[in-house]
Parts: sequence; C-alpha cells; structure tokens
Amino acid sequence: MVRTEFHIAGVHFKNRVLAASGTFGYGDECTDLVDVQRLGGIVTKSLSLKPRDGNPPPRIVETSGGMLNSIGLANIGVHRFIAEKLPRLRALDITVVANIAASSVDEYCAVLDLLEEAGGAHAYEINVSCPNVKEGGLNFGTDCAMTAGITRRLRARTRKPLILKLTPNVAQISTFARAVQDEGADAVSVINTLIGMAIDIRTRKPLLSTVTGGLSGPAIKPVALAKVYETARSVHIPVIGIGGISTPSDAIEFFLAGATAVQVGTANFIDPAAGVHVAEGIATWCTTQGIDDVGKLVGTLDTQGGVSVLESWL
Amino acid sequence: MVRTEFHIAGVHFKNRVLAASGTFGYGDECTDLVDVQRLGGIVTKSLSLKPRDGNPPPRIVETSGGMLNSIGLANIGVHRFIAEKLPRLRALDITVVANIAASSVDEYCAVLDLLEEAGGAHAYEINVSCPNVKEGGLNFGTDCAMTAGITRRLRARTRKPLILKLTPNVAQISTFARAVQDEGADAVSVINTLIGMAIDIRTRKPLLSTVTGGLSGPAIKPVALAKVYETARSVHIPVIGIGGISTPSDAIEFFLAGATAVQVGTANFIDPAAGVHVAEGIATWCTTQGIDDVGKLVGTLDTQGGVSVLESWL
Amino acid sequence: MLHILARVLHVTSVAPNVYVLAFHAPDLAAAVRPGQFVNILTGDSLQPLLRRPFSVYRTEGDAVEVIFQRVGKGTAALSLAQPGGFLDIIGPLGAGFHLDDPRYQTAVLIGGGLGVAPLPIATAALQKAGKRVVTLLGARTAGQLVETHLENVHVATDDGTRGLHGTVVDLAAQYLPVGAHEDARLFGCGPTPMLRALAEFARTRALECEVSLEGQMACGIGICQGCPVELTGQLRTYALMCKDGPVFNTRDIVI
Amino acid sequence: MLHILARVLHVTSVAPNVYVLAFHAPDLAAAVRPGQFVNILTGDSLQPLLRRPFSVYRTEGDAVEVIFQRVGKGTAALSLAQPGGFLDIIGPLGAGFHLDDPRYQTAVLIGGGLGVAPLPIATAALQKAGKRVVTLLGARTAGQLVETHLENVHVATDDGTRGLHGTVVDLAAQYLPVGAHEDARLFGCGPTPMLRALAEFARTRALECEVSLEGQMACGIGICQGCPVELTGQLRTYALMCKDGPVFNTRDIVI
Ligand SMILES: Cc1cc2nc3c(=O)[nH]c(=O)nc-3n(C[C@H](O)[C@H](O)[C@H](O)COP(=O)(O)OP(=O)(O)OC[C@H]3O[C@@H](n4cnc5c(N)ncnc54)[C@H](O)[C@@H]3O)c2cc1C
Ligand SMILES: Cc1cc2nc3c(=O)[nH]c(=O)nc-3n(C[C@H](O)[C@H](O)[C@H](O)COP(=O)(O)OP(=O)(O)OC[C@H]3O[C@@H](n4cnc5c(N)ncnc54)[C@H](O)[C@@H]3O)c2cc1C
Ligand SMILES: Cc1cc2nc3c(=O)[nH]c(=O)nc-3n(C[C@H](O)[C@H](O)[C@H](O)COP(=O)(O)O)c2cc1C
Ligand SMILES: Cc1cc2nc3c(=O)[nH]c(=O)nc-3n(C[C@H](O)[C@H](O)[C@H](O)COP(=O)(O)O)c2cc1C
Ligand code: FES
Ligand code: FES
Repeated sequence: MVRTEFHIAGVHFKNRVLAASGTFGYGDECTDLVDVQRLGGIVTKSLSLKPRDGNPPPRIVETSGGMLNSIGLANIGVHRFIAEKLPRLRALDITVVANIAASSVDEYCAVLDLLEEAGGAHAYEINVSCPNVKEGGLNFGTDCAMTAGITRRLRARTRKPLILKLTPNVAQISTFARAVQDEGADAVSVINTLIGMAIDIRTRKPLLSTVTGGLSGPAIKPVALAKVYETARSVHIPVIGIGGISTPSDAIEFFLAGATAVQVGTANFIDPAAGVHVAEGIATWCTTQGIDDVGKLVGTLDTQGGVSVLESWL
Repeated sequence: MVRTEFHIAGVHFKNRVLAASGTFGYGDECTDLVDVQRLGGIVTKSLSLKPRDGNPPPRIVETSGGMLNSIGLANIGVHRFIAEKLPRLRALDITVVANIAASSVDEYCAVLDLLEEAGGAHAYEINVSCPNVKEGGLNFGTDCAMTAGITRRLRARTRKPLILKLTPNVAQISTFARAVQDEGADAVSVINTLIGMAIDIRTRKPLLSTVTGGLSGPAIKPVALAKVYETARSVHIPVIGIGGISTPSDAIEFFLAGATAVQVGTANFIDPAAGVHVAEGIATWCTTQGIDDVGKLVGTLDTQGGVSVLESWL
Repeated sequence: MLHILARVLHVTSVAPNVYVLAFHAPDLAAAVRPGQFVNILTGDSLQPLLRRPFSVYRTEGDAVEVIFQRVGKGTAALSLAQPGGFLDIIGPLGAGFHLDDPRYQTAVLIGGGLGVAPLPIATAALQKAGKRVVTLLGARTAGQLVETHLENVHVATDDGTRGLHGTVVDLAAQYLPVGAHEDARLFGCGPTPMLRALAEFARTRALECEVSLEGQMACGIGICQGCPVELTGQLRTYALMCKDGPVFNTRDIVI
Repeated sequence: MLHILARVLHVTSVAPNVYVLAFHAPDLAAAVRPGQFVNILTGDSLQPLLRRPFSVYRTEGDAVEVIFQRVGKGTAALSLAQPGGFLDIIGPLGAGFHLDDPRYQTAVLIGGGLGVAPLPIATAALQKAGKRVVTLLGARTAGQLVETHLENVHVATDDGTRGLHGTVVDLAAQYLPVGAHEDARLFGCGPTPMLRALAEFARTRALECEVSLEGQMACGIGICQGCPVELTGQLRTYALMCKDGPVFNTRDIVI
C-alpha cells in the first residue's frame, strides 16, 4: 500500500490530488459520474459575499492545448453555499476547501467569518485574482502589499488552514509567496490562470465578452511547473501545484518540482473523474517504482548537472 | 493587388511578416526550401560580441501545443556575422533586422557599433531577455529602468530603427513599452518566450539542461495576443506581434489586436516556409474581404459590447 | 448522466459534409429524451481539447445516432470514426423539449440546417403521445436537406432550389396564418439568427415556442459556468445552456 | 534538401510494434546517402507539434523506406498512415556515413535495436563500393530482430533467445579480437548507452568508428541550434546533430 495522505496545518487530506476551484462546481454536481470521495479534497468555486451572475457570453474559447475563460466569478454566494451545499458536502467523507473571492478586503473577511461560523469547510483557499474595487479595479493578486494585507486580515480570523492562491501574472511569484508566508499563510496554491485573449477574425470581435480571459489547460503546464519550482525553493510552507495537470505523470512532475499536492482543473471538463484517475495513477506508479509514500517524491528533482541560471536561456 | 508593405522609422518592409529571431538562423540556411525574399524581413539569431557555444543538451522539449528551449544564445558572434553572413544577405532583396543580445550595456553598445560600422543591417532588434552579469544575473528585461537604460544608450548611437523586444515575464508589459518609447525606441516586439519547465519523471531530471527554458509555439498565442493588445493600447510606436503564429488567421488576430507587423517563430521549425505562407495567406484573405491594404486591419478590433475590466474574469 | 465507451456502429454521409454517426449505447438509448444532447470526446490526444456537444438525432433499439456537419477539427475526427472502434461519451445531458403538455395538439417542428438534429427523436416521441406533427425544414440549398424519420415535411431553401424560396421562418409564417393555430406549439432548432427570428415570430403570433440553443461549452455538465443564456426580466441573469437547456421557452430567454 | 508531399506506398509491421513505412519520393531516393535522415510531419494538426526524424532505411527505385518503433504520439500516427495518403517530408538531412574511404576493406555494421535503421541502405552502398560487410545486430529478444536486406548477420540478444547472450558490443568484442582487424571500420547506430560502449570499445581497439546519434531535435535543418553534440577537446563546444551529424566519428564527440 502506498501512503497517499498528507496534512496542511493539521488538516488531513486523503491523497494529494484535489479538484481545482471553478472546475468542479461545489463538489455535488457530478456525483453520478465520479466518486468524489476518492479525491484528496474539493476546492469549491470561488465564493463571494453576494451571489454573482458572472459575465455575458461567450465565456469560453478553446485554444491550442488550452482554453480561455471569463466566467466572471459566477457563484451562488456564500449564504446559499452554506445553506444548500455545505450540508451535502458534510454528508460525504471528503476534505472541503472553501475558495473565497472578493472585491474588497472587508468582503474577504465577511465571507470567511460566515464560513467559520457555519463550520464544515476544512480549509480556505483565497483567490486574490480579483479586482480591488476600491483601488480602481487593480487586481489584488498583482500587488504584493495587498496580497500580504489580505493574508494578515484573514489570518487573524481563523485557525483553519489558510491557503493563498497566487496569480502567475507577476514578474516573480516567489516574492508573493514569501510575503504571504510571512503573514502566516499555511500554504500557497500556484497557479491561477494566465491572462490571454483570442479573436474571431470574421467578426473582428474578441471571442470572450470581456476581451481577455484566463488561460488554463495543458498549454500552461510548463509555465505552472516553473512557477511551482520557483516558489517551492523560496518558501517552507507547502506549495499546491496547479496548471494543466491531466495525467498521473503530470502530477508527478509537480511533486518533483516541489509541490506537496496538486489540483486538477480544466481536465475535469474533459473527464469529471480526471482527478480520481490522476490520484489512483500516482499510487500505481509509486507501487511500480517501489515508493511507499507519495510524499517522498516532493522536491526530489535532480538538478545536478544543471548549468547555472547565468548561462541560461536567452 | 493588396498593399502589404509598411515602414518603421522610414525603413521599408515588403510585407508584415518577418522571421523571428532564433528561429530562422541567419537567413541563409534554408534558401533551398524557401524563397526568403518573399518575407517581410528576417530577424537574425541574437548576436553577441563574442561567439557563444550555448547550453549543453538537451536544449529542446516538446510540450502540449508548444516547445521549450534553452539554446543559451548559441551564436557565431557579431564579427563572423559581419564577415560571413552579411555579404550573403546583402545579395538578397530582403530587409534585415539584426537582433542583439548581451550581458552588459557596454556589450550591447559594442555589438551595435560594429554593425553600424559594417552597414547592411536595416534595423536593430534588441533582445533584453538576457542576464545582466554585473547585476548578478538579473534579467535586463524584467527591470524597467535597465530596459530603458539600454534603449537610451543605443538610441544615441544609431539613426536606424531601434526595436526593443520585450519579455512577457513581467506584471505589466505596457509599462516597459512606454519606458522604451520614451527613450526613443521606434518599435517594440512583443513577446519573447514565457518561462517554463518540464521534467522526465523516470530520471527525475529536468528535460532541459538549464532546468527552466523559454516556452513558444501555439500554446502561448493567447498570452502573446493579450500582451500585444495591452501594449498597442498604451504606446503610439508600432508593436510587432510574436507568439505562436502559424497561420494567416493567427497573424490577422494580432493585426486586429494592434500589431503593425508580426513575426513567425516556432512554426518555421515545422515548415521553413511558414512565414511566406502566412504572408501570402494574409494577402489572399484581404482580397476575399475586399481589403486593399493589410495595414487597414491594424488595431481594428471591435470591443463594443465588451464589458469593463472590472467585471472581468477572476 | 452516463459516462460510457460506446462502440461505433457506422458513420454515414447523408448530405455533402453531413454525417450520421451511430453507436451502441443501450442505457443511453433508454434514458435519453428528445432535445437532450451527448458530449463526445472526438480525439484521444488533446487536439481538440474539449468534448463536442451533439443533440441526439435518433435512437433505434440499443443504438443512438447523432447527425453532424463537418466544420472543424472535432467533427473532422468524428467523420473518420471507424466502425468497431470506441467513442468516449457523456450523456444524456441537459433538459429536453416539453413535448407531453396536454394543452396543445399540433407540434410544429422547425429545423434550420443541422437544426434538424433533434427532430426525428422528437417526432417519434410525439407520435407515441398521439400528437399531430408538422415539420418545417430550412436549408441553404436542396442538397443540404435531410428529411428522413420526419412527418409532414414542408421545406424552404435560401436559394429556392426546393420548396419556398426563403427561410424556414417565412415558411412558418405561411403555414401558420395569424390566429389560426392556438392549439399549435413550436419546437425549433437551428442557427441563432434563425432562432431569434422564430422567437419574434412566436411572440407576434402569441404561440408557445421552445428552441434548442447552440453555443460554446466547456464541461457540458454544469460545473464550469461557461455557457450562460441570458434570462428575460432582470438584466444579466443567466441560466446554463448545458444544464438548464439547451431547450428553453423563447419567452424566458434573450436570444 | 527537399520539402515534399510523398505518397504513402505501404506501412508494414515487421516485428512487434515495429513498422516499415514506404513512400514514393524519386528525387529523395536519388539524393539520399546512407546515414542521412528525413524529418516527417506525423500529424496534420499540431499534435505532435514538431516533425519526427527517421533514418532512411532503404531506397528501392523511386521508393524510400524508413523503419520505426511505435513509442509515442508521432510514431503511433505514422503507424496508421494510409496507403495513397500523403506525408509532408523534409530530406535528405544531415551528413551520412563516410563509407567510401579507401583505407579500409571490411565494414562492420553494428545495430542495436532500431539502430538497424540505416544499415540496409549502407549495405547496398558498401556492396556497390566492393567492401566486405559484416553485420552485428543486437536486440532485447529474438522477436525484435529485423534482419532483412543485410549481409553476414551475427546476432546478440539481451535475453539469450538468439545468438550471443549479451549486448551487440559484447558480440563485437567476440567478433573482433584484439589487433586482428586493422582494416576494419565500425559503423554503429543504436541507443546512446550502446553507442557509448561501442565508442569505448573502438578506442581500446584503436579502430575507426562512426556512429549515428539520436536525440532531441526541433527543426532538423540547422536553424534552431537545438541539437548540440559535445565535441572532444575544448569544454562545451558543440556541433549540431542535425547538420553536422547525425553521424560522427566517435573520436570527435563526447557521447
Ligand atoms: C447543445 C448543442 C447541441 C449541438 N448539436 C449539434 C448537432 O446535433 N449537430 C451538429 O452538427 N452540431 C451540433 N452542435 C454544434 C457542434 O457542437 C459543433 O459544430 C462542434 O462542436 C464543432 O466542433 P469542431 O471541432 O468540428 O469545430 P471547431 O474546430 O471547434 O470550430 C470550427 C468552426 O465551427 C464554428 N463552431 C464551433 N462550434 C460551433 C457551434 N457550437 N455553433 C456554431 N459554430 C460553431 C467555429 O466558430 C469555427 O469557425 C451542437 C452544439 C450544442 C451546444
Ligand atoms: C537522426 C535521428 C534518426 C532517427 N531515426 C529513427 C529511426 O530510423 N527509427 C526510429 O524508430 N526512430 C528513429 N529516431 C527516433 C525517433 O525520431 C523517435 O522515436 C520519434 O521522434 C518518437 O516520436 P513519438 O512522437 O512517437 O514519441 P514521443 O511521444 O515524442 O516520445 C515517446 C517516448 O519516446 C521517447 N523518445 C522520443 N524521442 C526519442 C528519441 N529521439 N530517442 C529515444 N527516445 C525518444 C520519449 O522520451 C518518450 O518517452 C531517430 C531520431 C533521430 C534524432
Ligand atoms: C472555467 C474555469 C473557472 C475557474 N474558476 C476559478 C475560480 O472561481 N476561482 C479560482 O480560484 N480559480 C478558478 N479557476 C482557475 C483554476 O482553479 C486553475 O487555477 C487554473 O484553471 C489552472 O489549472 P488547470 O490548467 O488545471 O485548469 C478557474 C478555471 C477555469 C478553467
Ligand atoms: C529555439 C528558439 C530560439 C530562440 N532564440 C531567440 C534569440 O536568439 N533571440 C530572441 O530575441 N528570441 C529568440 N527566440 C524567441 C522567438 O524569437 C520568439 O519571440 C518566441 O519563440 C515566440 O514566438 P513563436 O511562438 O512564434 O516561436 C527563440 C525561440 C526559439 C523557439
Ligand atoms: S458548459 Fe460548463 S456549465 Fe455549461
Ligand atoms: S534540430 Fe534545429 S539546429 Fe538541429
């Protein structure tokens, strides 16, 4: 038997593969097609204080090896989540990570407070790729001080694991990771989507109603892996790797690069059981390799012989 | 007849499709397979003062819809370029853009001076995605002041078009574009490769000798397009769009987003005539659309009805 | 909702660039209702990345059929599917037509182009329910009409090569003179501009009308929020095409 | 260097997972020299993105053949190529073996696994040049040996199911006792570890040895600098596998 479980700040996860926020609903939608209890955990769609309708269509475009989305944080709001979804999730044997999004620091706090009061979520993941309405729409996640500030405020309000989900659309993601670590974050999730765009040349219009959107899927895996590697080398808290993971082999790459766990996103759209297949494939692979604990893979990339960054690509 | 030509700071380009630096050698390698004179121009492999051997193998990995490279700026050096390559290029009817890379500002200047003295290059493209040896290997291109500084120093030394090639691995590429515009750059090329990584799980080693490398190809097209759109809206100098362009339709997307011209990179590896096919396909498409000048496409994206960025993706 | 590997029975070209694909899927055949769709993985590698949605065209015993036009990578791959091979399919998905309402007698099925797709399965159900069925088909040209497994077919072509020279909505106007058909209900499927015209037609004639929409989807099962359909009433409130639709009453939505 | 659309003649399985692909390419057949390779576009969409390099196996009139093992996406697609269909091919590429040097009499061709690929075309050229040919083949197991169009074949298998129980370099050691074969020259192709062992063997026996290397390529035509081969002598100076190779004298390179 391969050991697959792990802990973040004392909270137990059955295995190291979670469903990524926004790519698995609230965890209760496709129980027909997949036994969600075989996942390491479920990260909910981002929850805001009030329900959000989201952006007009089109919200989705397929690209080479990936897809763009501009969902616009459509979600049922934290109140309905607590009333309708949490009871169903509580009935399952699954670790629930509630993902929180907001357009002000106060809103982050309010959502967290409501979830704390309700109980039932085992951990929080904070989506900072949100426009800060007070600062004219500047994205929280691209400003290190704002990202740290959110962490500080939330840390003071919960003892549950606080996971900051970082955006890759910055020059150095590790700076942000260190900043949130210093404010007491228990882990970081790396990465959210890359900013991208696509155009219909016949109509001369953007293929997303919001012009730009978030790129995800296999196309971004190399970028995500590099960001995880960069982050894992500069913090001591766990890094959760996200970006283009579709297969057990993809996930193992992230473990080797330093991820303690991974999340499967876009791959769920192709197969809602993708996360379960990844989790079980990892265990099988470990068995064939004589590895008795998936955790033993974490950060074991062999870079000996790698030339220095100074000599690196140009 | 569709008008395809354009000018940058008075220099004439036959059409709006150039071969991208590092993906077409020095322009004289595959004359067997393609009539390079049908390209709008050729951007040379980055030239450094001394020849560079480049990084150890492996330098190439294929990824989903893209590839990673860590060539390490292997090039014959500016002296051999002037002695061996320029004479051959001069014999052709083609606009030559000499791309310059360096590990110090002085080296940039020295290479440019040698090329100025030799004559034959019609314009310069400056690759700032290079480690600054004096600053401990910090990449010039991720520091706005350094990027501006290089531009200032080079601007003082040439009247030929000076094109700054920007890296996407920053939070806001438009800040860099404005900075180089303010220092007198005639155009910007957007984008160089994204930082990425891939791992061989069997050996637990990176698939590039340098651990991380540059991601290119169709996978990055959405990111490149968004960066071009961002840049074109914030500068008045021409933006040359680069990133994943393989088809006429890809190129037209970049024109609509605001690119004055485009460069074809990775696609040359699949078909060395890719650039010519893109150029000719654009002209054909314009004919079918009744467009008499490719330039009339530039920046004509219709974003009416696009919702505000505040409501945008999260 | 099932996730199956279904054996391909045949792929048959029924008009230029139009194919019927039949696959063996007993449970799906038993479960699917008219207007529902299936989401097919068209490639085994990642090109194209996402599944492709297709309305169910017919069921015949244990076989399920879809009809599709080859427009891009996914449908090109499907058109080459080999009998005996297997396809990865999720379905039945979405909410279908509400065919069994006792408040109408005549179902007017209206298909534009490949919008004919859900009409044969609907026809079979309507016949069972004892409704009268009239079918109005539109196509660009006569050769593009696919008229099998339908009842009482009237046609219109954009180029006048058969039937009415005009659109299928023009045909509906001709077939349904003002006030004449309070007991009729419209069920439409086709390109968005046609559905928009049909909705307007139904509104002016005060006829109930359900349409099956098409649009971008990522997951097809309600977990990505990628397929909003604007609801009438409040500005910018949305239903999900894949879960709440693809069939909607035209009264409820902004097309 | 040609860029052609070549008609597929046939794809034939010659061993488990091993295929010979023949295509019609008169100009290429006329131009190619032993040890050169072709770069084949295996998919028409972007999956896989890059071309795949294959040594030329044989030419037969206007036909060119490659032999390949199905290992991934590209070779899987190639194994399904349909006779009558067309493949987009660039070639001949690289520098081949130097077979016509008058300073040796016996060519010892050494192939490990699919390293047999360039040996038949080399055999034909050597026969024409009047050289004596000896062929040493290694494989994991007997069933993986492909021995056609070769001369004087001796074999070794890792599992001992045929010939020498050992590697093809062990076989070479047996076949070429110390000092006995100054007039022989070695030409090897196979996996890198085998070539490394072969180079070491050639060095200790003071035999000239040329090997055909494999490794990552992007362009195959010398424009990307993606395929460095380390040269002996100065640290970190490189030749290009695709342009200067894939065949190198083992003296000149660090394998
Ligand atoms: C609920 C639902 C049911 C459908 N039922 C059917 C059906 O029964 N038969 C059928 O032929 N098609 C049907 N479609 C449309 C079908 O899904 C698309 O034609 C298919 O996804 C195209 O895939 P592709 O990879 O071949 O084309 P792509 O390569 O994705 O696109 C090729 C071209 O087709 C256009 N295109 C892509 N998707 C659509 C679309 N949904 N509508 C209009 N244009 C599109 C693209 O803009 C592009 O120009 C349905 C769609 C939905 C949402
Ligand atoms: C000059 C040259 C000549 C070659 N000649 C032949 C030949 O005649 N016959 C033949 O069968 N192969 C030959 N190869 C190797 C062949 O190019 C690869 O097997 C092929 O590219 C694999 O493509 P794929 O898409 O099927 O596999 P991929 O999906 O790219 O890879 C599948 C697996 O194979 C491994 N792999 C990929 N490329 C290579 C490689 N070059 N060497 C070893 N392992 C690899 C990968 O690491 C991966 O594990 C040659 C290579 C070179 C450089
Ligand atoms: C349709 C869609 C919706 C998403 N919604 C959210 C969200 O609400 N909150 C969030 O933090 N991330 C969201 N993401 C980002 C994913 O959780 C993930 O970080 C990203 O897609 C990269 O992983 P992938 O390539 O595996 O999809 C969304 C992604 C997609 C594709
Ligand atoms: C193998 C390779 C080598 C490259 N070398 C250089 C270089 O020397 N100088 C440079 O400015 N850009 C270089 N680039 C970047 C390309 O010019 C281009 O900006 C990038 O690849 C994105 O375009 P593409 O997706 O069309 O390839 C290189 C790219 C590749 C793939
Ligand atoms: S397509 Fe994902 S919710 Fe409808
Ligand atoms: S593969 Fe491009 S230079 Fe050799």
